[in-house]
Amino acid sequence: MAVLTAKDYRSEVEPTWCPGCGDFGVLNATARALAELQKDPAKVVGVSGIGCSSRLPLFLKGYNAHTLHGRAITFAIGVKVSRPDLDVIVFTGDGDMFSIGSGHNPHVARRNIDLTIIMMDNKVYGLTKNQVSPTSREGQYGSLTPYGTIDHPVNPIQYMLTFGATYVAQTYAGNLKHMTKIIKEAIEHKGLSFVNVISPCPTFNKLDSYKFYKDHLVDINEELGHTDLTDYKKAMDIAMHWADYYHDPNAKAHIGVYYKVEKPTYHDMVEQVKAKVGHEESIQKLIDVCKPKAI
Amino acid sequence: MAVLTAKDYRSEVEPTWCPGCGDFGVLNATARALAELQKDPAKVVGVSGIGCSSRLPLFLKGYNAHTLHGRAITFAIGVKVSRPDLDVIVFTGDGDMFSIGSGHNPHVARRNIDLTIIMMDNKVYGLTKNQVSPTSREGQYGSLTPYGTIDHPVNPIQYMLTFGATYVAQTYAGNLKHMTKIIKEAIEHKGLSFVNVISPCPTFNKLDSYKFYKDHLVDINEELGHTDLTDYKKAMDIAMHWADYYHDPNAKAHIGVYYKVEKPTYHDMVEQVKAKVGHEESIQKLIDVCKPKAI
Amino acid sequence: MANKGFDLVIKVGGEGGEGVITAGDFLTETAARAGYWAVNYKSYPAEIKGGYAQSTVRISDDRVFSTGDSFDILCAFNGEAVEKNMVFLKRAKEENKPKVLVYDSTDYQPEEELENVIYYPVPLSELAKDVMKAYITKNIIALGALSELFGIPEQSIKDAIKAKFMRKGEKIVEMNYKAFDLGRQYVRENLQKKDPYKFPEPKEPQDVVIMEGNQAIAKGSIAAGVKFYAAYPITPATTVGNHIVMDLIKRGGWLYQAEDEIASLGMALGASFAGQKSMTATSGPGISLMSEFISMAGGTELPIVIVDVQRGGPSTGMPTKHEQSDLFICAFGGHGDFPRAILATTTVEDNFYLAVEAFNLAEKYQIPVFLMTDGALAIRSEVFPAPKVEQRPDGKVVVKGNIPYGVDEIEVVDRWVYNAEEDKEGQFRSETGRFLRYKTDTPTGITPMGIPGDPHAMHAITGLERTENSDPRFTPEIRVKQMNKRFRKLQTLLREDADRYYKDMRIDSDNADVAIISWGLTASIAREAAQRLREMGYTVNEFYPRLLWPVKAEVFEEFASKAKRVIVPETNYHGQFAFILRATTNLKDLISYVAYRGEAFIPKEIVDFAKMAIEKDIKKGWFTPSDVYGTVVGAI
Amino acid sequence: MANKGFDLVIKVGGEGGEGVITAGDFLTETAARAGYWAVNYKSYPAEIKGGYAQSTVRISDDRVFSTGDSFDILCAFNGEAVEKNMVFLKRAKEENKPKVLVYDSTDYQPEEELENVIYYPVPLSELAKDVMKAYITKNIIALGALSELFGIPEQSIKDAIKAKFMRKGEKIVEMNYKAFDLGRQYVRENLQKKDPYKFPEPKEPQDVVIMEGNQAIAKGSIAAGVKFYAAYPITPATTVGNHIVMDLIKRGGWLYQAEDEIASLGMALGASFAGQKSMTATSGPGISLMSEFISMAGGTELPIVIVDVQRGGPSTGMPTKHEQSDLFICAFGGHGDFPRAILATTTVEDNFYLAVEAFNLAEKYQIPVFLMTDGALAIRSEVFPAPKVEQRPDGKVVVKGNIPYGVDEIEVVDRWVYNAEEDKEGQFRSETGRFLRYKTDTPTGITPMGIPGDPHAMHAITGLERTENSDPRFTPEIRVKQMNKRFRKLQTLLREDADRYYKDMRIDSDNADVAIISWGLTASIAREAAQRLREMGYTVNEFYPRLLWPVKAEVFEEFASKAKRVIVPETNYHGQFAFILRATTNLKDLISYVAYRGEAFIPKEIVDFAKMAIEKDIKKGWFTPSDVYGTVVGAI
Ligand SMILES: Cc1ncc(C[n+]2csc(CCOP(=O)(O)OP(=O)(O)O)c2C)c(N)n1
Ligand SMILES: Cc1ncc(C[n+]2csc(CCOP(=O)(O)OP(=O)(O)O)c2C)c(N)n1
Ligand code: SF4
Ligand code: SF4
Ligand SMILES: [Mg+2]
Ligand SMILES: [Mg+2]
Repeated sequence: MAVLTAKDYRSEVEPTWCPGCGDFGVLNATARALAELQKDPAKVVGVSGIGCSSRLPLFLKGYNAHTLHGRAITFAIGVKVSRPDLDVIVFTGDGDMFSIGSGHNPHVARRNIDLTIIMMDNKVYGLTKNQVSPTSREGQYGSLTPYGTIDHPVNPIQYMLTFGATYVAQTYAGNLKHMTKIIKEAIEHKGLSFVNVISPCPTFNKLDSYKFYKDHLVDINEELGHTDLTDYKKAMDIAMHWADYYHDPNAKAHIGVYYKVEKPTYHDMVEQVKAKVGHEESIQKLIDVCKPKAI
Repeated sequence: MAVLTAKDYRSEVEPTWCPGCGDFGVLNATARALAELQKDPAKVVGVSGIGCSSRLPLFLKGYNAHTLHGRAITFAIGVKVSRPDLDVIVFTGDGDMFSIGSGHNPHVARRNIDLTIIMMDNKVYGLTKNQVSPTSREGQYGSLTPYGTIDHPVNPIQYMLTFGATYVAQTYAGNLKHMTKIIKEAIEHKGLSFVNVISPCPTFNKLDSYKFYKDHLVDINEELGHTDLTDYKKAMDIAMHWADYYHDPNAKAHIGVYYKVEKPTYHDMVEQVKAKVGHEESIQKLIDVCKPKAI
Repeated sequence: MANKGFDLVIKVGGEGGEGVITAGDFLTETAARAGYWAVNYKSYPAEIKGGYAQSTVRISDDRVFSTGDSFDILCAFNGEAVEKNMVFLKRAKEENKPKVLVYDSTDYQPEEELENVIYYPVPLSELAKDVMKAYITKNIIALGALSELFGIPEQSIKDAIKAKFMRKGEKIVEMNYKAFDLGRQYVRENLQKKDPYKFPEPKEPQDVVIMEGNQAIAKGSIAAGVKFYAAYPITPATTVGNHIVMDLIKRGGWLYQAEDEIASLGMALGASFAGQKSMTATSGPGISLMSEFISMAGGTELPIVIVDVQRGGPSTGMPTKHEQSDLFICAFGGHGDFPRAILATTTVEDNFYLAVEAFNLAEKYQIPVFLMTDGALAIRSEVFPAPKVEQRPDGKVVVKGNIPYGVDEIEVVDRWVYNAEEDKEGQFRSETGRFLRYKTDTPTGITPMGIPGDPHAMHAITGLERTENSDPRFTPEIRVKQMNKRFRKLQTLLREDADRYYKDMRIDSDNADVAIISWGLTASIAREAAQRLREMGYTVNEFYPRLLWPVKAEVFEEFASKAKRVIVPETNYHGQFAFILRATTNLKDLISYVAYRGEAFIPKEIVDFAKMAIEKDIKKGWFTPSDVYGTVVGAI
Repeated sequence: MANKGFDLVIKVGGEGGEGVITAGDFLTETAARAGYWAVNYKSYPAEIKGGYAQSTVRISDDRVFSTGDSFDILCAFNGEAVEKNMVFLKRAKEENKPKVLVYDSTDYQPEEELENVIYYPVPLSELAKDVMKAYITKNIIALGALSELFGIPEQSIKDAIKAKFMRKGEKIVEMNYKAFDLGRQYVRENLQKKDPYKFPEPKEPQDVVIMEGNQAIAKGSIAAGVKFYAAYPITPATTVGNHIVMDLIKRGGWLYQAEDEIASLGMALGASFAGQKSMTATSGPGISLMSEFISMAGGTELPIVIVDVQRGGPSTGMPTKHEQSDLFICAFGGHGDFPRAILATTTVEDNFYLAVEAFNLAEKYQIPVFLMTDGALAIRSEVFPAPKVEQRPDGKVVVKGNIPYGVDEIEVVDRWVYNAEEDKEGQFRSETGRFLRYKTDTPTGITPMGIPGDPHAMHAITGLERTENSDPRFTPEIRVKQMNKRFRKLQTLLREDADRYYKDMRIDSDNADVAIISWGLTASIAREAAQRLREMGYTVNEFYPRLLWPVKAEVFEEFASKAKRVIVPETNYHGQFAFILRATTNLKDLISYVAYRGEAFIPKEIVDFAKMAIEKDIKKGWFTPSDVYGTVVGAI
């Protein structure tokens, strides 16, 4: 096969995102990461839910599924468990994954299913035109909370660490290089990897803007010296400061890898069971066990 | 009102639980706790999902709702938010709350809604006759996993701490006194309280038996000296050892309070908004804003 | 401009964000201020930002309920707007009624002059940029031009402009007045009127409101006394929440943005159990997710109003498009057999009054009530007579106004709450004194509810089958009695309430050439089609029921017996309402006439099909506009 | 014991955990080993532990499909079993056929001797405890007693006992033989035979299997080649998973226990998209939760089999009870219009073969297919001719056997996968070479699927409306073409496949006194009722379709035209199938005969109603057994 470039991973469909939407960056980084890994497009499956962010797989070449709001993970599990030979990437949004989809997160993570989850966190519902999402800061205005939301936001990083994800990182849509590196690592990681991409929505979220993040980011690996990526407690510790900058104008938002360990994947365990149980060639034999036993 | 005894909180319906089921203990402890608090039965609302455990509210006097599998929390929120004058207690099981219901947990906790959640954790699906639940240990047999489950269990305590519950405790169905104390505290707590009750299912779960717990319990407050209940990190730290005893025969299961802090409840915040927005007596005025404005 | 009075359709089209939709709103409000009626059908771009938007405003002497077949005047903010509407402009030739094109001539010039189309170039962008130095005023300049060209009452528009910009300060008002005058002036100085369209003199304005569809649902629900609203955003239902949230707070209630639709309905039912009038609003995908709780609401007899603002299905489908394809799921979704009711709205005005009715049915019968409307109605605005909400001396709230389906007033119903004082004889208590929440032998099937806090009505609810005092029990006797109790409520509804939703019926002949039964937005289009058919000399009977489920068969049977054929136009594939009518009445010969292209019918399509049915003596079957025109046609 | 051959119903009842159900299983297997047919209807307690359980085994020369009206012999393990069945014992008097009561006389003595009932006291518990020193052997002692009393072939029972206990070792087998002999001996020494019931000699056993309903679905699915099963436990569907899990692993597949039903169907659809035959099984509440994904499966054209093991609804309802009330949600649940198919099973044997068919329809038409069965069938076991699964030389798998609905064999269908080699002309490629997953103009509506890994068939799926190459697009033309494509598949199904599911039809007369259309378990009861009506001299036509949706109207219309009246018995409130038939055919005069008490009909109830309908000349309407008997009756 000829060497593929990022462009070879893009479909003919043109994104309908607003100008300046962070999701363009995520699309670019994904295509680059796939190109750097020289993945066979026919063996990469992108799965998404519903949202501006969840449109992303439609702009990728390969096999892609734009499914239902909050259900990308379930569909992706079906693909991966039945076809472990495929690379399966979930593209999702903060509402898709942490609001309506929140029931699936613990279970995909604790089973360490070998998926890559890329969440475009714009801290708002974009597609439905401005409602607060679970990652919105307190006080953010949304069409259903015109008085400023009174809800405390979720912490996606701490959540996924708690649930047992084996690769957890955060990156930023304004930093193509960092994003590409992280997404590449996440795809390569064996087991459940979760990448939270801070992806601004200039149309509806005026707080979490490029301008704001310009001088609010710190690289936890490079700058804060978080290098032992197998240290769970340390990872948790850093994660707990995830949203400090919501309250403290001097606090920074983190990018970098929080946690990365190798553990048996779900598929590894399945193989063990299959080896133990054995194979039966004949369907007839499986039916014939229902005959009165010969004695 | 005359002084009420535990019996006064019990309905005429006889439990259909198997002999020896841990849930009997939870029912007794709840009735006692309510009696100690001299709650008005007509102002206590029990809400449950579906499962052996979720039958509990049917055995209580008062207003009770046996709703749908996994949805007790949603219904309870509706009751509490619209009627903050009521005490609302959610009775649930490990499958009900942490499998099908897992999507609702983060959101009730991060909003600190003033509910009490009592989960009867038998680490199995009882009512559907023996399938593994999210709290089942690895290797446990269930009718759908006859080879021994390959899933890593969830950690309810760490989860609820991560989600932002403001009262988090674990107790044991074999210890009526401890249970009663904890349930009482949980009901009294202002904000979201979560009580995990280790509640053996002698019929289907042979591992997590009374016999096993007899010499496997340790009180984290009394015996391990965990007394600063506002120390979140410490609480997390202890919580992470939640299931050590699954692997280490010498490790203990914890009972006691992990965490307890006072934070504004959802209702407190609602009241602030209402005060800010103000009241309008006349429905007509709200309609008349749709008339062409007088100029 | 029909011969019977003033009737004009103005369409404004262009790039989203250029004030196209606002221009339509101004025209609508102007009509109201000038004493005329208006409906304004808006079509937002599918894109979040930018994309093509348009607003079609029909202004008239008499009230009309559709936006007609096409426009008389197109005000195009860019070339795209002209291109998109080319197919309609081209029809001017055959339609022997001229069409007018007012267009922004700054960067665009039509390639050819179409027959029977009158062209008015106005350099809107140029004037806005170069003269006003504010591109944002483009739409106001356009209004000025339209006002001058067609005599739209200047003072009425200016008042509308002022009302809108007042709170931004005098300066802004002045700037907009200036832009308006600029548009007028340009026309005066550069163009010669060549078309016949002319606004009549302004009349004394009537006491009206202007509402959008979802806003009307919000206001109607407030009038009904709703106290709890659980929301999860979904196009095109979200804005019901947007419109209600502050009103609800002001009335002591609360809107809760839930984590998903299952949670929304769960919460709404919790609030209902706790004694509050409670609702949620969603669209098809949300109804799917709510199915389990819908079944529980029916089974446990909890009052609840579920608004379904339909969009194109199946699955994610066409979220921004019109369709009426959720009737099946509303009538039959959710597992098992349980009672429910479905109301469907035909206009924005309906949305207001039927919201009140939906709560009434839910509270009276303790059942889930669907209020079905759709995405096109959701964002359409209408001028209609202002509703009045009065409190009677006895405390009862009464809603009055021009209730479109023919009733005089709506008395707001509050649920039957158990009152131990009144139940001295213990009719609703067991021998041991337990509250009989589900007593089976009441004549109506209805039993009083117990509300938390009342020591005399304590009980549990459970989705399991149950005894009269709500203990789980599955014996055949108990089961059958409880099922009969629950369904007896629907029999009561058919007896006591159905007729009020069946009044919008017109019988011109006992043997009419054609009869039309229609529901939802399609009904308001069918109404206009019927009128035209009449004008062509056909006898036409019409029936626009607002209650779709349960069905009082004899009403439909009698109606149908008075015509040679009955057409049921609706915008879904299966012909869902016709399907239900075939199943529940003795009518076999219904003609399903369906469109499932994501757009509403236009009156002409129904007229043409009716003519075809009469000419070819069609009596039953399933037809689409393709059967009339031989090809798929778009309407908007 | 009908005059046409051997036909005996033995019921065993008692406390759950005392081996009641096992005793029934032994009787069933004994029948098979002795060359007879058997059906065994089990009824588990509602409680998890303990509670009343019973097993009703009907053994016969000819195959029968219901467990009859009542039992001939009751073997009561305790007094409760006698009390529960008192209503039936009392009927012995009027039914001029004696009933036998064999009961554990250790702690129980009947209060009065009923007319036409023969009593055999056997101190089962005492013998088990005192003689065998093993209470657990009580049920085997009972089998010994039954064997001696009614001549049930000793060797056949002993073989069944051995087969069961073999793997526990010789000792256990011996102990059970001893218990069996003890039962025989007690009867020989203490009782005098007074009843007429006698087993005939054992025959050469046939090549049969014994399966429970849910097991048959599991085995049928394996035969169809399923590779992925997503499960979430729910009564009474869970055991489909219990039965399939190990088989699936052995066949290289996997069962995944999901976190809920939404996830199950999502996963199953993911696996289907990835190229695997895929399924899930659930009951009513699960179908409700799956509604959104069902709509997506229909819209995106993903093959999927959804087994609905129905239970009593609505809501949590009556989880352990029989009902057929999910037809509405299976046919109309999920939002919007989309194609789907529904197969329903009437017996355990059906469960096996129709599972294969369900996969065939799903894979061929790329639609969601519901396989509807119910909780009573789920746990009933049947002796039926062993199915054969063969691989033809061309690689095709063929399933053969005694396929109950009248086809010779079932060829397992694999989906149409795109093959670039074969598509040299680029029929399924766009001009720019893109794969046309949703090409609209194929005659059948079916288009090949692309499976991940194939570089020539890459595409996206989306629930949005779309172009032929699957880009989201909502223009009227594209929309209408895609809708027509999707529904054309159902037209193809009606043309090419429907007839095979309509073969179970019997026309005795062109103007029969009564015709019966029935589905699901009720059909197998109706079949017996029809036979009895015939024996009474009535002419009866019968039709038991296995395909419930879509409906080929002409088949039903023609069938109905040959009778004076058509009765549609079913166990739900609305008369759901009759409703669908009224809507989709020109039939108006269908008689709904419904029971919704949580139990199946017994044949007698259908016979009595049919007689009433004939006598009173009823032609249409809605009736329940209360209309026949004046009161609610239980059947079990
Ligand atoms: C079942 C269902 N409920 C609601 C919706 C409406 N909806 C579409 S996208 C969305 C929110 C998306 O938020 P997020 O995932 O953050 O995506 P974003 O648009 O912000 O990228 C909602 C509520 C839907 N499509 N389906
Ligand atoms: C929507 C739905 N899915 C499945 C079920 C079946 N079901 C009933 S209880 C239960 C599991 C209960 O587990 P848990 O909450 O741990 O309760 P336990 O019986 O162990 O106390 C399941 C799966 C149901 N009732 N509803
Ligand atoms: S609304 Fe926000 S998230 Fe959506 S496309 Fe526009 S900028 Fe991006
Ligand atoms: S099955 Fe287990 S959890 Fe259920 S009642 Fe019995 S002992 Fe309790
Ligand atoms: Mg977002
Ligand atoms: Mg449990």
